[in-house]
Parts: sequence; C-alpha cells; structure tokens
Amino acid sequence: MVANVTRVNPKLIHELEKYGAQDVQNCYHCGNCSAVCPHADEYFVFPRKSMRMLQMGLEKRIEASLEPWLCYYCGQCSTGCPRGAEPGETMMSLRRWLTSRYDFTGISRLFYRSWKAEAVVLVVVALLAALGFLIFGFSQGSIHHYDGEQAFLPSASIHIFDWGMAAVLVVLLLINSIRMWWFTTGGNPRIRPKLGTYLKALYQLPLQFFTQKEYARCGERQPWLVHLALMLGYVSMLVLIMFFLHGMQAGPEIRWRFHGVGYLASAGLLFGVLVAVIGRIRKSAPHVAHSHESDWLFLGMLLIVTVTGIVQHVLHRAGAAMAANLAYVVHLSLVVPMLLLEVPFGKWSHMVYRPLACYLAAVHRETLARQRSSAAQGEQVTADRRLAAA
Amino acid sequence: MEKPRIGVFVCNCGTNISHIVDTEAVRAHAQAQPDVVVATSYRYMCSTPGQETIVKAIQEHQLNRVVVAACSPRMHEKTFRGACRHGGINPFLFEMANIREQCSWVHQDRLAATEKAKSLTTAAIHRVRHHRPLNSLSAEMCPTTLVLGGGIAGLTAALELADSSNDVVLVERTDALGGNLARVDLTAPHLDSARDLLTEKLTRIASNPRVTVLLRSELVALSGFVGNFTATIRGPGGNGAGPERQVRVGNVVVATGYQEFDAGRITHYGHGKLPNVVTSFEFEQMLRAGRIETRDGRLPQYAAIIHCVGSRNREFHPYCSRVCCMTALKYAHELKSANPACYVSDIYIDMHAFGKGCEEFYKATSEVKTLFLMFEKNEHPVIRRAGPGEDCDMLIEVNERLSGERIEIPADLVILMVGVEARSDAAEVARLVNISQDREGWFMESHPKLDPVATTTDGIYIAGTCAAPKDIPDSVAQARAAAARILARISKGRIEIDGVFAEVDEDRCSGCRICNELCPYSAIEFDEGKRRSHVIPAACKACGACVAACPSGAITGHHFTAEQIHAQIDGVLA
Amino acid sequence: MARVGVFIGQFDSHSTIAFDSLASYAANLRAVEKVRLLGLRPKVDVKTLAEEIRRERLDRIVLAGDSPGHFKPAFTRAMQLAGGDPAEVRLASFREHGASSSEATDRAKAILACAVHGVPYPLVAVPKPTVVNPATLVIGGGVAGIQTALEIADAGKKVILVERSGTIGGHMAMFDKTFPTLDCAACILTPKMVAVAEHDMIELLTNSEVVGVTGNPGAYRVEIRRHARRVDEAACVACNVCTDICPISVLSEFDQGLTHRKAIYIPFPQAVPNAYLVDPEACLWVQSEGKRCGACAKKCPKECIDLAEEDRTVTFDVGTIVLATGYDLLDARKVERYGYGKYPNVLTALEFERITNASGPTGGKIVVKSKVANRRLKTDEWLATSDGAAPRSVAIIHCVGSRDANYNPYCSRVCCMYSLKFAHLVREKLPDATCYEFYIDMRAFGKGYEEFMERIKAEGAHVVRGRTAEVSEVDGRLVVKGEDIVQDRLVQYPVDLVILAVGLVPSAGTAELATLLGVPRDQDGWFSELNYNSEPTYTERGGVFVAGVCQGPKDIPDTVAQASAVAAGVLRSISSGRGVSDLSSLALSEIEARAMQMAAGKPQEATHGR
Amino acid sequence: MATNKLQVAIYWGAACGGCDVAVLDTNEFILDLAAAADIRFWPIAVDGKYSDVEAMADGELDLALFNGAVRNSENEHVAKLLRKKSKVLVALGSCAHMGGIPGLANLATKEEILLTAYLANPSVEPGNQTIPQARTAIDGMTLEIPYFFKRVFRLADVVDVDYFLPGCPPAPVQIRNVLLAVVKGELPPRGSVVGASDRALCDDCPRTKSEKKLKAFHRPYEIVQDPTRCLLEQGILCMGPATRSGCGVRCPNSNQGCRGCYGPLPGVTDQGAKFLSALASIIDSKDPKEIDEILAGLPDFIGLAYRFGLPASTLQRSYR
Amino acid sequence: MSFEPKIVGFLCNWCSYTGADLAGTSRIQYPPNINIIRVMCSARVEPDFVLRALAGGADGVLICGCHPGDCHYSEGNYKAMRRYPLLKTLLKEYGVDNDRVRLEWVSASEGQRFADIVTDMTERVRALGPLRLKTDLQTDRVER
Repeated sequence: MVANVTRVNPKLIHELEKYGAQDVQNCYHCGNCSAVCPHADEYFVFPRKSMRMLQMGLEKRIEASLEPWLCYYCGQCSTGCPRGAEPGETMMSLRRWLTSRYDFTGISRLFYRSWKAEAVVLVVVALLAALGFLIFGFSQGSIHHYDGEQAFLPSASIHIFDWGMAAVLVVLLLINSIRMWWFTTGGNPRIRPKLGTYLKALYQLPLQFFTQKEYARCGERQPWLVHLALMLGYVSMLVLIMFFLHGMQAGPEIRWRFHGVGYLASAGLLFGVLVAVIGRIRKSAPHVAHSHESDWLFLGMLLIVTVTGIVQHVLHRAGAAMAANLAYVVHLSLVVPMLLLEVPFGKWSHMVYRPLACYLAAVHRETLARQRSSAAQGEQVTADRRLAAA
Repeated sequence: MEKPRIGVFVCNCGTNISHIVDTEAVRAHAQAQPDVVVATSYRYMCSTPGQETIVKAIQEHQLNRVVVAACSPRMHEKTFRGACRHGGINPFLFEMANIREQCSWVHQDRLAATEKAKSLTTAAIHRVRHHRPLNSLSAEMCPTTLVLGGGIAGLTAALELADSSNDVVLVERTDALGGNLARVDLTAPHLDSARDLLTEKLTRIASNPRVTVLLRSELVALSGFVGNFTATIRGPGGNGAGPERQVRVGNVVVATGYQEFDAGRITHYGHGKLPNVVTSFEFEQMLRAGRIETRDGRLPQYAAIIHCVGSRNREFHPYCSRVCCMTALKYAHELKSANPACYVSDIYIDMHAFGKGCEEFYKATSEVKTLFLMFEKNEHPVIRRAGPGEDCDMLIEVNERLSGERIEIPADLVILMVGVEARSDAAEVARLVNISQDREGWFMESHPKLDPVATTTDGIYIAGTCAAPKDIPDSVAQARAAAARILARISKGRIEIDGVFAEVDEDRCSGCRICNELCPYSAIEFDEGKRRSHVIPAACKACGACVAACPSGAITGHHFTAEQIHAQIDGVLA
Repeated sequence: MARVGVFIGQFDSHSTIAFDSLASYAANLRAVEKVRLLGLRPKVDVKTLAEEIRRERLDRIVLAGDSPGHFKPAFTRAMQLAGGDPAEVRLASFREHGASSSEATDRAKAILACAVHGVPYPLVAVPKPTVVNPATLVIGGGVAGIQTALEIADAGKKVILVERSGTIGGHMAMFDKTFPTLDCAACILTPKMVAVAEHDMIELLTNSEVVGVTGNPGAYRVEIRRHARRVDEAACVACNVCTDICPISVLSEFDQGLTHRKAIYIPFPQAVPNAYLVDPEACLWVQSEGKRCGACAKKCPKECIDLAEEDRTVTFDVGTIVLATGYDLLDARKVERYGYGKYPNVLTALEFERITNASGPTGGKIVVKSKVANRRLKTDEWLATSDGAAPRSVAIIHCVGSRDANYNPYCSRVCCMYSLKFAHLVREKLPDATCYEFYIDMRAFGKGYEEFMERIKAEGAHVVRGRTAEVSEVDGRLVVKGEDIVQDRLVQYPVDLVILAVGLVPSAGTAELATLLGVPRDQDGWFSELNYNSEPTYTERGGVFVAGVCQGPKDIPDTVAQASAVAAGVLRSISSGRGVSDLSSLALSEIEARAMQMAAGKPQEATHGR
Repeated sequence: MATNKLQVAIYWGAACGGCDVAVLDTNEFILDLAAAADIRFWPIAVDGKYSDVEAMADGELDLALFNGAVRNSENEHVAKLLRKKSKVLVALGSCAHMGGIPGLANLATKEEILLTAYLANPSVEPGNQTIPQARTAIDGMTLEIPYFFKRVFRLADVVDVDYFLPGCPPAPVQIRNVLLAVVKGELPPRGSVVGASDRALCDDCPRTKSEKKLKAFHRPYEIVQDPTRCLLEQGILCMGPATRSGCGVRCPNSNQGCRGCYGPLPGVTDQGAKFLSALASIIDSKDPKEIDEILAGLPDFIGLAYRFGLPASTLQRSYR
Repeated sequence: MSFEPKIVGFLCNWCSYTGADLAGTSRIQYPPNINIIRVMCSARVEPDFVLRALAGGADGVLICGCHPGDCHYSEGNYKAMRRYPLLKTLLKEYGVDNDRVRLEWVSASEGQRFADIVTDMTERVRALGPLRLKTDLQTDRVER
C-alpha cells in the first residue's frame, strides 16, 4: 500500500496552546507515557502518539482520533514524563480542540480560544435570558407568587421552555456527534466497521454514560467518584427537570419523591464542584495542576447555578416567594447559557462525546482486530503463494 | 663465554609453595644439575634476608647465573633482578621458575606438583645458561616537536609544548591558521564565540618565540626514529615546488583534521541545484554575515535541518560524525534567534546529545519549538521544489519513524549537516610519517582505549579529528594528551631503551624484507643501499614477531632467543 | 575610536550578577556609547535594533550575559541591516568565563571590559606566575588517576596517588570487556596498575582519603588520612591463609554484593597493592576490641597482620592537585518503577559486569541469582553462583535515571554502548537467549561505535526504540512493559533478567572535596571545568585539575585522553613560568588595563572564512 | 701406494646421479682433477669393487664425496666404509646433506612403499606376490640383498660428516671451489657447510623486493609474472628467503620459485618450519576463514617446505 | 601407572600468562600436566618450537595468546592465528593428531577459562595416548 503523504503543520502546536496545551514540544518520544497509561491497549496507543500528531500538526489524523476521549487524565503519564512534556494536559487540550472541531458553528472554537469572548457571550445570554424571564413573568404572573395560578414563572411554561431548549441542544449535539462519528469512523479510510459491529457495541453507550467506568481504570478511585457524583448529580437533576419539573416546583412542602432525589443530586453536584475548585486552586493532582480559563468559567457557572438553585428552593420553602422568584430568575438565566453554551460547545459536551467515543472505540477495536487478522492471513497467503511459486 | 656457574634459590613462600611442593626435593634436584654450584631453599626469597642470601651466594660462589623458583615473574622478577644487580652480576643473567601461581596454587597432588616444580626449575636452569648480559641503551631526544596542522588541535599541542619552553615547528598547508574552527561562528552547546577561542590561541602562538609557524608548507619527507627525526618541509612556491628545508625534530604531532563530506554526492538532496539547500559550513557563513535568508533575499518562514548527511549510512560513511547533532541544535537556536517567526524542523536519526550540557541543550531546543522528525537510517529524505500553490519553496518527503507517517515538511531553507571524513590527503600523510589508517581513513591510535594519542610508530602522535570525529573539548584534550606524552619524554633529555629488543645480524640478513611489514611499530627499517633490514632499538617493543618470522634466522630477540627457548623446552621435557 | 554599544541580557534567571551595577560600569567605559539592559530571555526585534544601531552609529556591539550567544544571531542580522560590520558583534559570556561565585559581578565587569576592547578574556586574565612545587597529588585511583599519575611520573616528577578503597583500578577493574573492540578490561588495565605499583616516582596510598588542604596554588599542603589496613602491604605475599581462616563473611563490594568476601580480604586477585586488608566494620577482633578471634594475625606465616593498627594522618606538600574521583551509579532503587531492590533479578549494569566477568563470582557464566541461606545471619540472600540457571531472556533498559527531569537530566554517555556490549555478551554466551534493548536514542558516536551497534543488531538482539515503563513480576517471571515506537505498539516481554543501564552520578564525597578545594561544581554535581571548549581539564582553582568522569560522564578513551591532557597541564605548570594561580587573584583594574593595552597592540585576529 | 697425488673416492647412495653429473659438469676442471688426483673409487665412472675399498688402509683416502641419502643397509655400509678410509668425508648434494628428494619417502611407511613398488602398481605383472626380502632361501642357499630401512636417513645420521656441500645438484663451480680448497688445505672448521653462502638466496636474487603482504598464492602458470619483482610478493611460492644462496639463483632466474635445495640458513634447525613461520606471517588477513581460504592455495605445503630436507627436519618422518 | 601426558604451553606474557597467574591467585585447580613457557607475545612462538617440543617428548602443545584485537602489540596474535592452520596441516602430514596442538585465546581475566582449557586438553591428549616421538626418533636409528 502506498502511504499517503501528509504535509506537517508546525503551526498547529501554537494553535493548541490556546486550548491549553503545555510543553508538548518537550516530548522526545521515549514512550513512557503510553506504556504507563491504563487505557492504552493494542489498538489505541497513546498519549505519545497523540503528542506526536500534535507536534507535527497532522490535523486530519487528530481529528480522526478517539484517543483524547479515552484519556481520563489520571496524570500518571505526566508524573513519569522525563521531560516534563505534560502528556495528560496535551490530551486535555486535544479534547477541547476536538470539541471545537466537532462543533460546526464555530462557537466552541471562539470560546476556547478566548475566555473573554466566552465570558461576554455567557453574560449577554444570561442577561438576555434574565430579561426574557422577567418580561415573561411580569407579563403573565405576579412576582409575589411562586407557584399556583399567578405564578411568576409557572412550571408548565418553564417545562415547555425546557423542552424547547432540549430540542435545540439535541439537534446541536446530534449534528456534532454525527460529525464526530464521521471524522473518526465514517470518513476514516483506515476503519471500515460492519453494521453488526455497530449494533453489537451499542450497549456501551448507556453503560459508559451512567457508570463512567473507564475512568475507574485510572488507578486512583477518588477522582472517578468525584466525577461520577458530578455527572450523576447533573444527570439526575436534568431528568428531574425535564420530566418532573412540576413536582420539583410544587411546594412549599417537601415532596420527598422528587426533592429527595433533588437533594442527593444537589449534594453530589456541590460536592463535585467544590472538590474540583479546591483541587484546582491547590493544584493538588496532575490533572488539576493546569487550569484553562474555560475550566474556571465552567466551574464558576456550575457553582453559581447549583447555589442559586438551592437558594431558590430554600427561599420557596421558606415562603419568601418574591425572593424565591428572583433567585429563580437568576438561576434560570444562568442555566440557559450553561445549557445552551456549555453543553454543545463547552465541557459538558463530554457527557455525550465520552460515551460516544467509548462506543466508537469498541467498534474500532473489533474492526481493527478483524482487519488485522485478515491482513495477516493475506500475508500468509502471499507468502504461501511465493513459496509455491518457488 | 665463561663457564656457567649457576645458583638456584627455591622459595617456600611461607607454606604457599611448600605445602604442596616438596621444595627440598626441588632444591636437591636442582643441585644435581650440571653447572649448578649452589642450590638453597628459603622461607621467603623475596624478603630482605632472602634477597641477601642471593647476593651473598653470588659473591661467595662467584655465581654468574641465578635461578629463583618462586612466584610469578610478573610479581617479583624486578625484585630478584635487583638482587642480582646488588650481587654484582647483570640482572638479565637471571631466570625465574613460577612454582607458585602455576604450580602449588593450582595443583593438589603433592607428587605431581613436585615433579612439575622440578621440571620448571630444570627448564629455568637450562635456559639461564644461554642468558647474556644485556644493557640498556639510550638515544638522544631532540626537544623540538613538529606539529602538522594548524587547527585547534595543532594550535593547542603547539602552545602546550611551547609554553613549557620547547621549540615547536607548526606546519600548515593553507595560508592561515585556525583550521575548520575558523569557519565557525559559535560553538555548541553553549553558543560561545569560536572567534574568541581562536583569537586567544593565535595571539599566543604569534607572541611565542618558541613556535615557528610555516604557512602554505607541507611535510614531504620524514626520516629517522623517535627523538631523532629529520623532517623535510616544503615551503610556499609555485606548483608545489617551493624551497625545501630540513628540520631536526624529536617528536611529531599529527593534527591534520578532517574535511567535510561533499553533499553533492547525495543527489536527492539537490545541493548545488536547489538554491536554498546549503551545507552546514555554508550556513555558518550566512550566520556570520547576518544574512539568514534565501538566495533571493527573503527571510525563510520554514527552515529544515537534515542530519547525518554522509554519516551513519551504508552507502557513504558508516560512522557517526559526532559533532553534527549539537551543531544542528545550535542552528535551530540561531535560526529562532535571528527570526523568531521561523519554523524550524530538525530531521534526525538518533539525537546524539551525549556531552556535558548537551542533553540540556537538546531540551532547550525542544522548548523553542523545534520540530524534531526522525528518519530511518539508510533511508534518505527527498527534497523537491514545492508547487506554486504552496507557501514554501521546497518540500522534504520522509518516512517519519516516531509517527509512522509518510510526511512532507515545508522548507524555504534546508541546511545539510554534512559529515566529517578523513582528508583526501590523509593516506599521503600516513605514508610520510609511517602510521596506519583504519578502513575509513582515520589515523589509527596505538591502542584505542589506553593509548589514544600514540601511534604504533614511536614518536608520532595523533590529535584531534584526524583520528576520528571529535568535538572541540575532546580535540583539545587529545592535543594536550599528545603534548603530555612528548613533554614527559623531552624532560628526560634522552630516551632509555631497555636491553630487551630485537636485532638483525646484518651478516646474515639477505634483505628479503619479510620482516618489514610485520612490525606494528615500524621499528624495522630497510636500508636500500645495503639491501639489509635493521631494527631501531628505540622503537622496538620486543614482541618477537619478526624474530619468529625471519626465515634466515637473522634476527635475534634478546632474552627470548631461539636458543634460550629451545633450552627451556628441552628443560621442561628433561 | 570605535563606538561601542553594550547590550546586557539574561538567559538564566538564577544569576547572581548585579546587572544594574554592571550597566553603569559599562556606561563609564571609554568608547561605550550606549548601554541597554534587555532583561530575562529577551525577544529582540531586529528592525528596531538596526534602527538603533544606525542612529547611535555603533561600530561594535558587545552582547553581555550569562549565555549571550543565544541571541547573537539577531544582533548580527541587525548589524548587517544597519550597514555595520557583522563581525563586530562581540560576546561577553559570564557563564563561559565563570562569573558565578561571590565575586561574580566583578568578574562579569572584567569580561565585559575585555569584550568592549575586543580582546578575548582568557588572553587577558592570566594570573601571575608562581613557583610550583614539582610534586603532584592525584586523588582517585581509577583509570583516569592511574593514567595521569603514570604520565606525570614517567616525566620524572613525583606523584602521590591517593585511593579511597583498598586497591587501585576503579570501576574499570570490574569490567569484563570494553566496547567497541570487546577487549578485556583486565588485559589492558592490570599492566598499568602494576606499573603504578612499581613506579619509583609514584607513592601509592590506598585506603586513604584527603581530609585537609591548605596553602595556595603551586604550594598546597594536603592532609591525608591513611585508614589502617592492618596488614603490612610490603610484606604481604597474598597467600590467602588469613582469608581462609577468617570466620566472617560479608557481601563483597567489588563483586557488587553478588557474592561474599571475608573480613580480611583482597578486593580482587589482581589488586594493586597485592596485599590483603581488614574491614574493621566486619572484623570480629576489631569489633570486640581485641577480645575475640584474631586468628588471622596468629596464622599469618609472614606475621604481617597487625589488627591493632590505627588510622594515621600524613601530610604532603604538593604543587598541583588532580581530581580523578570518578563516579558512582545512581541508586537504582530511586527509579521505583523498575523494581530494583524488590526483584532480585533486576540488576544494575555493574552487577551484570561482575556476573559476565570471567573472574567474577560465576566465572563469567551469565546466570540469574540464586537464593542462598545465610546461616550466620539466618536470612536468605540472593547471590550469583556459577551453578545458577541461565536466563532464557534478558531485557536491557537504557537511560535508567538519565535524560530524565525526575532524576538526572543529563545523558550518562556510556550506557548505550555498554548496553550493546551486554547484548553481545548475552548472545555470545547464551545463543538461545532472547535479548531486548529498550532505548531512546542510540548514542553510538565514537570511533567504531556505530559499526559496533550494527554488528550487535545483526547478531540478533531485539532493539526496541522506547523506554520501558515498568518491570513487574507475573507468575514468578519478570515482565517488562514498554512502547515499541517504531513498530507502533505496546509490548510486554517476560524475561528472566533485567539489566538496568543506570546513569552515572558524581562519586560520594565529591561535594566535600569541592568545598575542601574550592572547586565549583555544575548543576549536576560534577566538577566544573574552567572553560568548556578550551580548558576542559583546568578548574577555577589554580593548580587543581580534573580528569575523567568526575568532570562529566565519559567513556574510557575520552577519560584516558583527558587524564593525559591533565598531565600536560601539570608538567607545563612545573616546567614553565606560566602560573597556576587562581583567576580570582586578578584585580578588575588590572584586567581592564591589560585589555586596553592589548587592544592598542592589535592582537592577531582569527581570520574568518576561506 | 705412496704418491703425493690426492686420493679421492666418489660414491652415490640413494640418489639420482645428478651429483655425479654435476662433478662432471665442472668441465675442463675435471681433467685437472684427473691429473691431480687418483680417483680410487667411483662406481659410476670407474670400475671397482667394495672389496677394493675395504682393502684400503684406514684414512688412506684424502677425500670421499658421498652423494645420495641413506636408504638401505648397503648405503650405510659404504658410508661407514668410506668414513673409515677417508680423511675428509663430504656430504655432496642435498640428499647426503638433508635427505633430499628420496627423503620425501619418509612421508610414507616402508610397508606402503614396498606395496606400491611391488604389488599395487599397474606396471607389475598381475598375480605377482613377491616382495624382496633381505634374506631369501633358494636351493638351500641364503640369498642376501641389502636391507630396506624403515626410513630415509641423511648421511650425517649414520656417520660423522666433515663437510656438507648442499645443492640439488650442487653448482659445479662450488664443487670446484671445494675441491680446490681441499687441495690447498684451506678448509673451514669441520662440520661446516661449504660451497654455499651464509645468507639467503634473496641476497643474490636480482629481483626487487619490497614489503610483503599476501592475499593469495599462485602457481607460476596462473599469472603473468613481473620478471623484475620478488616472486613471493607476486604470490608465487619461493623458498629463497629460507634457503642458503650459492646456486647462482638458478630457479628464480628461470621464473620459478626457489625450491630450497641449498638447505636452511645457519642457526635454523628446521627449514620448513621456519619458512612456514615466515610465509604465514605475511598473509594479509585477520579473519580465520579468509586465512583458511588463502592457505587453501597451498596444495602440498609439506612437499614444498621439506622437498629436500624431511629427514633433516625436527620430526624427520611421518608417524602415521 | 596410567599415562600422564606431558603438555608444553607457550603463553603470551600480557594476557594468557597473566590469566594463568589469575587461575593461581584464584586457586582454580587444573591438572599438573602442563609446563608453561613464557613468551612476550604469541607471535614469538615459532612453529619450530612446537615441533621441537613434540620431538622432545611432549604429548601436546598449547599456545595461548590474547584474544584477537586485544594484543598488547596490536597484531601479534594475528600472526599466531595465521601460522596455526598451516602448522596443523603440516602436523597432519607428520601424522600428529591435530588435537595435540592447540591455539587458544585466553585473556588476563580468564583464569577459569585457562584452567578449563588445560583440563580439557589434558583429557583429550590422555585419550589419544602417548605420542612417543622422542622414543621413535631414537628407535628409528637402531631398528633400521
């Protein structure tokens, strides 16, 4: 097979620095990182290979790679790196870059390259949302009523709004996911999976989504638990809001059926966010040693959203309807940009990309195994033929 | 020859020998041998009273031969020779039988060991009869040194010798001193000024009255031997026919350096055809002129450096040129320094950053975002002109090993790290000073490990890159090492020659010249006029290769004559 | 008079130089028209600079800094753009000329002054001649020390050779074969060792350490502690009676703890001096303060054992001192992932040298270690014995602790080649054994090295480009794991023996010696040479030289060449009037005056280009 | 028989007769000899019986020239007889000196030789079973013929020899010189080699010599020779360096390598071994395999190195 | 009494003799049948010495030099290496078994190797039986 000639792009490494890549150029390719990585296997050898692609600026190859998604940043690679090349951080930055690549709108790219732009957009969207909610609230309800007939922001309307927003997100994420599939699998000449393989591996999607079990292979358990808490908290919250918003918003008594779950989810969220923030401030582990601006924005948003959500809930239970409504507006006006911007364009997209990557990786593994064995057979056949000819 | 009167001294070595070997039986056996006047055994022959026994016996019994049966001669031959000298006989009229290391310590059968000890002692007695008194010779050591080559190695050696108040004749072929170093701007890995380094040496050479610098001159003949060479040097003049002068020198330092590999030999690098493909030395010129630009005066956006041009290659030179990796890294820094917007690719095989500070330099080069790309040994990158749509002049195609990808590297300027090779005139120099070259044309040291500056011809030393590729500190160290060797010899004024050497009996030499080629030290000279070979004692190391090979038996290896060894063979079998 | 511009930049953030003071000093120098401080890691804009040069009509630019060469090309370019002479960009390198001590700023000023006057600093900074005592002290009896000592003594000058252990020979005496010629280390070293022992001009003090140095360059007084050998080395005939009778066995240092030696012992049979010595830590008599044992002294047929002998201190006056203290291996336990110290069959390179050595504990048979019960200590020990099993497969791991920011950032220079040699020895002695080499860059740079590498590859060693990540034990067998980069896959090989090519570090006591002598060390701990390029064997301290690995890792040929080069320096300092004073003895004003004088005298310039 | 003429005997042992011819080849000198000497015994030229010699008084002969090796009891008998009867006994020619060509028989055993000569030989009548015996009983009588020795000896192995005059054959001029020396009484110390130089053939050889390195050996017909250059350097085997000069460089002048008939140089005990040492030393290789290949170009080294001197060599015969 | 072969060893001073000394200092045992003659270099060993030893009554001859490439005199051992095959051819013609004459490389650190070689050679020569050249040379004269 005649290999395709690819032109190297020495500029890409500069580009990636904006996404948080650090000291990639220091890597002298000893291979230590790949060998210590608990996720690397015979089909996916990384992070060294990914570092190499990045050093050389082979954009297409990186685009086609799933490896960055298979990394959960336990940091063993960075700790053992003899040249301080921070492979873990490189993988992190590659995830950001890939997110921006999957995103057809270019918003993601804008956000990752400029935290100021991201902040401005977040604030503008939040303000717009706040304005919208206020106008909506005042136009049809009373600020003194939290629920009931004259509710300032009736849960039914918000429910509809939520579903509307969810539809937008689903469309965005679906398009991006399809792009991801196309870059890595569908349009990748090196991989030709069979339909059966796709179906066979499908169970991976929910499995990975709910358990994040790949992360658990990272040696230490604590980061995985934090991650899981954050993740499950968020997902439970999402489920509650999408399907049981009326229950959540009913009150002022505590409906343990919904609120019990909500408290747990909030606790998980709060726990996860606080651990993450403290860790990042202390730089206590390799994976939190370097924080990209987008990380701070994201964590900040999450923290405020969680806190305002709790505040709103508490105020509501306390009977301070107006305060609760105001808190609710603040909460919602932050939820909107967070969902609208962070989910498809920011870090929350991992929620979709990670399980998808795990699923596609499973597809790749099986396909590669098949391709390799047939290639080996092919070689054997050629060798036999040659032998026979001789 | 007077009749041998032999004294035999058998050592018990405490009980080291006597616990296995019946030393008394050995003594009695020796006593019974013809010509043996006295045979004694003693507890420790090497001790002071033991040695005194020997001295006394020599004087009392008018001994003219001494045999000591004790330990290995490698341990105490010198001691007992000293005792013989004290006793008043020539130390070479002595022979040792090794009945400890090679008898009592390796055997357990008392009877067999005793018999063996008797044999060994008998053999020594047989042999010592044929011993002759030998005296050391000495020859004059001319304190002047000839240094060939005015590069950093030659300059260092010359200065080192001249600073110790010795005369030096420094011969340089070209019209200026400095050698290849004069073509370099900064040195790797610390980017120090090569010019300052050289200016210092040149100033000191110029101001040292002990150094005679002969520019545009070359050695055309060298005769004589260590301490007493006569060098014929041809000075400048039309068509290699300048005036010749003869200089008497005691030692020669060959520091003739290297030449660079001709990059044009690798056609797909396009050196000489593609305007912006330059060699490392051409790039140095650009650096010095402050013009790191393409031929048409643009600043290169992409620069590429290709390592191992002519080195580490089946087709050209198999060896590593040792200096290019660090020089290449230096260029990467210099390119970035002159033009921070320039993207530098460094295309290498293995990064040889082995010296002090070099690995750190390599890392620093990575830190300034040099793109390192690895290619397979024996598989050259290919340079071609880029198409009109590209933002670069050239594209370099290579199989990149660290990624496994076949890639193209954009380049506006390509620097070829040309290897170092033996000078084309090295064979001529080797012939003139009588030293050998290895397969690659480098001059051969007498021992690659323990004598890296001496050659097999005594009095001829090699320094710097004429022996193999080397960086500046290693060249300087080697040049100084050569100087040290010479200083040590000069300081004694004369050279002492041990009595053990080979000698040609000119009455029996037929001039067949079989021996000439055999001497690794070129100690055998053939006299064309007399048609006889003769050995230069000062150069002879007494290995005996020529003695064994002389088909006419005309060469005697003193102290290891055929007669002596025959006697010893007969002795062990007696 | 030339108009000079001085630009001061900083490359290293740890500099001790007072840059402001330097700048004002420069501004006051004659001819200096312009001084600019560039700050740390300056980014120079060539166009602006060219404009500045043109505006100030500068004929010469002096770039000053710890490593000013790093930004020289920009200045050369600017000079060219401004229409000046690009050759008139001069460097004043503080690092190169050693401005690092407490007087760093003064030294920097001197270096700067020389550059302003266009005169190389080393040409100016020549200390006053002193009378040099012709005796030389050589510290360290490895191959470097031996070579230097012989070289100096052969010139008829007195040498005192001090060696800490009981024998000279150093690490080289432990080696089996030497690369790339594969000749036997003992064959080439032992004659030199014997020559040292027999040399009239060499006083050999083994089991001794330098404890004090006073005096000045050319006239040092050194105090040497002679540890009690407890055996009269002149009288001992190395007969072995004492060793045979000695009841105490301890692990042998010379054999890297692979086998035992007695409390009275000889490091190895060809040791020089060829005499036994007592290990006071192990000796029963010494430990019991004369109450127990003492059998060796009673049995010694030459009555040359004095167990009560005490340490003593001797004093020598010498003119010059040569440091040849060599190296130690990095403690391989520190590199935890390779399991050294945990798995008995993970060996250091030196341990393997002993195993493969024909005169080593196994007689040159390559074996895995065997568990042997130590009856006295009631523990199990892992020893190399000649009846041990031959390994079926061996992994050799390069760069253990070298080229690694976490351990030694530098390359140890010898490991690639000796590892290849090991592969050869394994394949030669065990033709059926598989041998893996894990490397990062194969540094085969010396004469005949590359050819050697090709030969070893052709002999069938599996050379894997990639560093091993870890060594673990699976089902009683060692497993090495790494990435085979060229094959683009992860590999795991089960092996029986792992050899770690452990990096070199300065030998124990280097720091103390450096303090004692006032010789600076570099950031890696090796002794600093005076000047990287031109004075690789001199140090900042007058009359103190460095030879061999203690200056930085080196292979044997380079060590020997350097050791001989030291002899040249020593002999020259004795026979010439050129001094061995400290550079710091020169006053700034003196250097300034001399530089000015030389500049006026127009020293010969290096002619550039052909 | 009191006469002042020189009393001379000439005898051949195991020899080809070439030495006798060489004596004749002294040309007109032989006439002077005939005039100056009484040739008392010369089986090839003059009629005479052993009994005539036996009848002589001890030391009656002034000079006996014995050529040929000692192969059988007859040779030995006559050698001892002549020794007894002559004042000076000269071993004439290579066979008497060192065993000569007949000496090569020492590579085979007596039994092998007899077998080849009398039984396993195409020219032998089929069915022949007879091998000559020292004593054969015929008709009640015992027929006695000379006894065939186990191996060939040189003359000096059976009797004391006064002088050795080497060569196969000796150069006539050398024979003449020796005879003249005897007449004049100008003989060197007993036991000396006469009529030959103390230097090797190369000393007289006019070919130019330079340093030697051998990559291959050639038979003379295999290459185009440079007639002015040392043969050995051209890969042609020449024993010249290990052989005494005196013959007048006969072989190299005919573009053939010296065969070594003048024997080893003084002090050399074994000509073949010495030549081996010299020849192998100049082989230009350090690789055992290549060395073997180069040496394969020497098909019969012992036959070359010991062509004339096997019985005089250190080991003297094969011990198979 | 069983046959005890006599072996003459020619050992180069720098590697092999030192190696044999090392066997001694290390107390490595080997049969006493070898008697060692020291030469400076294996290149000094003339084929004639070997013949002389055999003719003088030796049952075997061992020549030891430095390993190729290790020679103290650069290339002396190569000279020995070149002479040896030709000497073997010669000895074969003489009817001397090739196992009786051996050329081995022994370095200064190979005391054990030296002992092994001597042990092995002694056993082989013992198996070959006595050479009896000395006796044969004497009986040739009388037997006729």
